[in-house]
Amino acid sequence: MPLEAYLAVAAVLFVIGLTMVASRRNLVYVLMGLELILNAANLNLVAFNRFHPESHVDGQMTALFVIILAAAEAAIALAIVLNAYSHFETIRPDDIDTMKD
Amino acid sequence: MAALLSFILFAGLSIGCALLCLFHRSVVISAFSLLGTLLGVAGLFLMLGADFLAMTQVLIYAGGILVLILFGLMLTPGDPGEMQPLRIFGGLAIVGGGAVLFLMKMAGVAEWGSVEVENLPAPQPTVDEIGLELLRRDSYLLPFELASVILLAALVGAVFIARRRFEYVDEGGKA
Amino acid sequence: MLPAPPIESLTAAAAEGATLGNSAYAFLLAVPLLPLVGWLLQVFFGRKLPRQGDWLPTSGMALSALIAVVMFIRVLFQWNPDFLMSSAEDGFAWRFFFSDGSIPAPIAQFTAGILYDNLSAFLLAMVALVSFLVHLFSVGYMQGDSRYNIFFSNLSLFTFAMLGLVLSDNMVFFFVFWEIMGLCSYLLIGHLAQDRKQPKMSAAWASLKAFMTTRIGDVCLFVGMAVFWAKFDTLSFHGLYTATADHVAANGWEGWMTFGAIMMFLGAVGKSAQFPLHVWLPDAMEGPTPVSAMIHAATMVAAGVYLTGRIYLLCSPEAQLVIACVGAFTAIFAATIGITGFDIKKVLAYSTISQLGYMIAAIGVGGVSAGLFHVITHAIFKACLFLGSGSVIHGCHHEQDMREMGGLRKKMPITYITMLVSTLAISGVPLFAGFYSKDAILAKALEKSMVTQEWIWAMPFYLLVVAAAVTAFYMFRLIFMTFHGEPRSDHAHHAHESPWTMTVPLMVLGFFAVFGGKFWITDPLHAVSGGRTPWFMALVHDPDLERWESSAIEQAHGYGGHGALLSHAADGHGSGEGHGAAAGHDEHHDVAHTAHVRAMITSIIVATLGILTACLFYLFGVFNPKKVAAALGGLYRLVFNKYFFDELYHATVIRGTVVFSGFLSWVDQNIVDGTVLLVGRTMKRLAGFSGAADKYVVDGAVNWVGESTQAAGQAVRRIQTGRIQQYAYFTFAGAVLLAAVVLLDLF
Amino acid sequence: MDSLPYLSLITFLPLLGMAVILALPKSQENAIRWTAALFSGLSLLFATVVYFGPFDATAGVQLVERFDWIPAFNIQYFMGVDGLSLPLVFLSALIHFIAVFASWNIKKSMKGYFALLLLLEVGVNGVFLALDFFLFYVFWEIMLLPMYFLIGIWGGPRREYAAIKFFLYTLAGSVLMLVALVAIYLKSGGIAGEPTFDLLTLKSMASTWVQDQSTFLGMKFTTWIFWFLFVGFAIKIPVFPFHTWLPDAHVEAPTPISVILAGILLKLGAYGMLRINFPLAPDAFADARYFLAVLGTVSIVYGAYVAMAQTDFKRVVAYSSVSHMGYFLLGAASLTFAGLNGATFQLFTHGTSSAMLFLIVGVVYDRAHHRDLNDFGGLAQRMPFFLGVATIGIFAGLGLPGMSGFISEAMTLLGAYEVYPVLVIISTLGILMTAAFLLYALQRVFLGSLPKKYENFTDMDRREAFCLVPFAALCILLGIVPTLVLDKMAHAIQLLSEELSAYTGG
Repeated sequence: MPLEAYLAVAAVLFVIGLTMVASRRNLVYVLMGLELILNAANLNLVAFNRFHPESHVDGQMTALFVIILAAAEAAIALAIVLNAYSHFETIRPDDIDTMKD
Repeated sequence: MAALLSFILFAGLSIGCALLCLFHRSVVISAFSLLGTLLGVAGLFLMLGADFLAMTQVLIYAGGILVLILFGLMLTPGDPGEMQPLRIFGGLAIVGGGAVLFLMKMAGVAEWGSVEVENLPAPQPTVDEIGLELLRRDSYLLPFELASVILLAALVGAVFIARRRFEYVDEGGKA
Repeated sequence: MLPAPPIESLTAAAAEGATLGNSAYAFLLAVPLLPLVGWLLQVFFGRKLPRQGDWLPTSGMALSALIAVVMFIRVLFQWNPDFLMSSAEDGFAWRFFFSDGSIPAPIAQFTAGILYDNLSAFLLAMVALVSFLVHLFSVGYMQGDSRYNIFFSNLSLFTFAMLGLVLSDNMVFFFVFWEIMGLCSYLLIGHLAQDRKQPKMSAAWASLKAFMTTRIGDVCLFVGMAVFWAKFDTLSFHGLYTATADHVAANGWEGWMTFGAIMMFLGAVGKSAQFPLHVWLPDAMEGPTPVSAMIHAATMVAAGVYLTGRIYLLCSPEAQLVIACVGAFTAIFAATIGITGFDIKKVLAYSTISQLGYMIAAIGVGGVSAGLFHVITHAIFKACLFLGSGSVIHGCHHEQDMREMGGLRKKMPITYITMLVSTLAISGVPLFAGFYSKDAILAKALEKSMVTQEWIWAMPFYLLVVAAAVTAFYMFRLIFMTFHGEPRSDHAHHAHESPWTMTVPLMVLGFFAVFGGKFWITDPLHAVSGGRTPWFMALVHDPDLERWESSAIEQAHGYGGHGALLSHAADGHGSGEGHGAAAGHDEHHDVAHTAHVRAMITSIIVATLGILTACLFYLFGVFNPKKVAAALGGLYRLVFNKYFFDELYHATVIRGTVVFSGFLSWVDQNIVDGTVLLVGRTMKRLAGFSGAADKYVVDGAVNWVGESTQAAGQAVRRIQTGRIQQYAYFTFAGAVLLAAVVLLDLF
Repeated sequence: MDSLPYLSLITFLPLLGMAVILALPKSQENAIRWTAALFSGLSLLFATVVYFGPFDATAGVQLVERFDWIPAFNIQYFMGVDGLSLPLVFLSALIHFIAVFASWNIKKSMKGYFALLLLLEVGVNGVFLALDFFLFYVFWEIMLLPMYFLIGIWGGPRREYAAIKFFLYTLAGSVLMLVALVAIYLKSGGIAGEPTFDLLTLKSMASTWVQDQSTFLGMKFTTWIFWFLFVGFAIKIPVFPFHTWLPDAHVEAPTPISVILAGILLKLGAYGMLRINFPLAPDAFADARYFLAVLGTVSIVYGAYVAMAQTDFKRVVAYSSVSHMGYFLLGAASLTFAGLNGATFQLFTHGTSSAMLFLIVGVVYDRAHHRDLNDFGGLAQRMPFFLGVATIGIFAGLGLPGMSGFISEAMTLLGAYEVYPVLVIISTLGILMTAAFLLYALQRVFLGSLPKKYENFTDMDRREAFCLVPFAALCILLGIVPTLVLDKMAHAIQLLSEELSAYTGG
């Protein structure tokens, strides 16, 4: 399979993820969308790594760190979601618009 | 042929599950279809010779993050009218349109299918190398350590934020 | 009118000296155009004019008929069997589809023009004259109709179409006029269905039936056209004749030509109500009585015969056999139905079908001129019979059942005499009009069977002979039941003779029924045939197909004209054309003579037989018709119910269509759309989009339309919504923009 | 510029009209109506001027307006007209103009309605005139949205269902077209160095990329784009089995929208095939020809039979559209000069005749407020003038000789017979059935005895007559002088048929 095939899959995942972040009205979905975006990025990293043997495992290392950070992010973000729910009594991002004006 | 088939399988699994996740009304099913996506990506990692990463993906994402998300779901209320297909279609159109616009030029200059992964030298197991790299001083040692600090901080922070929640509830109850 | 480059030269014999000059085209064009103008005026201004404008189309028609008759007389005095005028040949042709002839596609070369030869000259005059009479008659008959002006406009359009059809030199225009005629026939039959006071639903069904049945034939005609078009790239009659001649000379008759010719013939089958598409004509009597009867007895149905005559040159022997058999079968088939009918108009309608079968069969066996001859004589005596029946119905206070009549002889003497004369004519009694034409047809059929020596070719002759006997029988049955015996009802008791407006036309027509035939065969000038052949048959003579095969080489070089192809005359005039042909001609002539004598004798015998039988049954009461009918049992019921054809068609074609369309509709709803809905439902379940989505979209749209009117000023402020998801979009947009700027040198 | 930018005027004058309407206050109902009439009328005026004036039938693409729009992607604003598009542009302008008058009695938020109507005209005219694929696509999408709202807001009781169905179907078509668009764009980059959307350039490149034997998942490049484009356009035509959105959309749409939908929107798919689908993938087209002809035949016969079984007058007419558009596919697939001309002319004639039929249904519906054929009868007694016009409409619809429908159907079938005799013979069943169900409908509506509840019906008023008469006149005029349209198309079609025939030899 050519490199572009993987990149295309990654691009599609990215688009779906970003759409999910932007248009689902539940903060948990926003989180899941973020995970999708990160996965898309990881896929790119690994794919480029594979097609450039001179880079050894640099791409994979980066992807590894991304996974680690994603784990941390997920933990914190879920805590924030729970907190936001208790504060606003909703998890619709639309309704949480205290940043307005 | 086997490569093509397995690629179609994994890519289809990840994209299909992602779409299901995007469109499904039920949060739980969305979360589980996210699992499908993650597994599909893990499969793609395998095809790209990143065996260690594939395992990490399965363990951390599927085993850890997904469970976290499920806990999050359990602790938040359901929201039946939340799903709005046209809003999603609109979002897809905007994001996809932007991406296509951008990729069009990029793809125009790319040389399609010039190198096939099957023609590259066969991949070696990467566990050893990754392990060595992580512990080499002039390489990834520092980031590795920093990551562990971040994980710790995240753990503490998460507990802290989640703990404060109960206090808030009390205050909110009064207000 | 755009000038066309001359199409390939027609035969010299036809072109030289045998025309009336180019000015004739203007007159010829005027013949159909006058009714058209009448129609237009009637459509747009009819209601506002005094007398609802009936005088407009009628006077236009008078002028048109006058021109047509004068032209016919001029043609007559040319005395040229090869007379032919083709406007395309003389440089007047209408590039119908594309005015740019430089496009190298056959359809771009298509031109439409006028074809005027002996055949069309004669038919043009006849149609124009009959149509004029119909117009005139309608002025009186339709008085007081709620849609008087519309009736006249329909009538004019019909006439225009029929006249245009006769003058067309190509299949496309022929077809166009053919179909317009179908439309007018539809409108005329259904005229009473649109009555403003008492709409008659049966007329609506009859008109629908007529239109659909003839349209089946029309569609076949179109396919036939397409068959020849696909091979020859031309649709003008002459182009087709030439191409067919060349093709036959080179390759002989081929299967597709038979197929095409039969398909074209099916058009005639529909229009001339031949078996198996005959079912519409009896029902068409739902139209306003005498008018629609005359159109459907004299003019429109003749178009089918005309078509068969025109395409005769394209017919392979197999196709001719089909034509002959269909015609002959129809003749006997419809005649038998006539035996059992009781409705006087229905009996006449079946008689019309039967007589049309004669004409078609005549053309099938090669007797084009005999068939057309029968068209005229039939038009005369059938018109007389229809008007007579109208008079009877009028006299009997709209009673149409013959069982309720009887004994009208003394109460309606004029009607009786004229109808009797016409009946004698239709039965083929010597010296009456029908005898000559029927005799000519039988002779031709017998001659064909003698020449070919094949049993199958003998069938048409025998069928026609039997049909002649049956015709004589049922026509006299009609006369005896109506006029003889004792009155069988109050209506018949109080019957009275009709007013002079109805009896005068009867007398005129009756006169022609006696002497008309004689007139058509007399050859006052002995100019054409040396007195041996009736002048009509000499002028409108039979084309000879066999010569195409026998003199193939000549065909390939230079033949092409209608006239040349037609130039075989029964008296042996064309014998200079080649040795083989000359020898064949003498022999042929002997056969023709023998056949003629035998056919005449046979015809007289069967006519007498038929009349005698009718006398035995209905005049002297030797046999009781009811007992005979009872004895025949099932057979009688079969015939009485018109062989159950209406029921058969209803059960198969109509029912089948309805069921099939219902089935397809079900498939459409449940399978085709069902699949789509299944996909949709899956998506719906997947995405859960329900009424809420619709509401969001629709209401959102309303809001959007409303808001967008005042949106501009607020746009900037709106960006700052505080909604993080919108911020996500902005971020993404910014990223795309940035990437575009940096990577692509967009700005 | 030595002459007026006719094409931009035709396309964007309605947009200007839309702006004016939006600026008008809601209460000025008459002003809104007349503004819509004025601007669509101006568009029609310019279309007429172009039709009879500067257009030269023997020249190719002309009245070109061309400048860079988005240079980075080599996207141009490229408008031009040739024999293929000219009659359709005229038809589009005419139908929209008439539709404004047919919409005169719209009450529900009429400002939005007329604005959307004019926006729709922008999209439709633009699609016909655009010669840049990207521009084409943009106009194509512009057209979808107003249509969706016009059905979804101003439609009948099940409007949401119909609108969503319409939207999803056409969206699917658009997505397929988009994929093909991108693929072609990229492919052209591989040939010319810089990728392009210019349809004329792409057309000339077609001969290069048909040489490309490389396959993707077992099919050649041209085969892929052919089928993607074909399905995209076939949904719009609509061809069996993609037709099921049509009856629902028609039944629910208000009369003027049905008129536009049947009169011109269905032609977009057909036009797209002739302009983009076939020329850009000529070899795949040559391979698929027989299949297309079969699809056309199935559409003809199937549409006619299904129409026969309907009892809703509008559904009958809607399915007759499916049947009539089948002729286009059959004629186009035959690739003969007569067949192609007939097919293209069929677009025009069906535009006029179906528009008429829908207006007729509308006139009946406005009075009776239902469309159940079995519940009518005897209207002839109250509406004689309407009966006359309806008779013309119905006979035009069934292709009576002397009317334009006959010319196109006859040419299509004559042309197709040379190539596919059996299919033509089968499709004549469709002719018969069309006559049957249209006349049967006529009979059920107009003839027979008049029910009590319809006694107060009035004949057509002036406005309705004004909507119907132009179409009736066109039907008859073009039946007698078809050269008025055929001459304009002849050279473009000749060129097209030569280009396409080059690939059918093997």
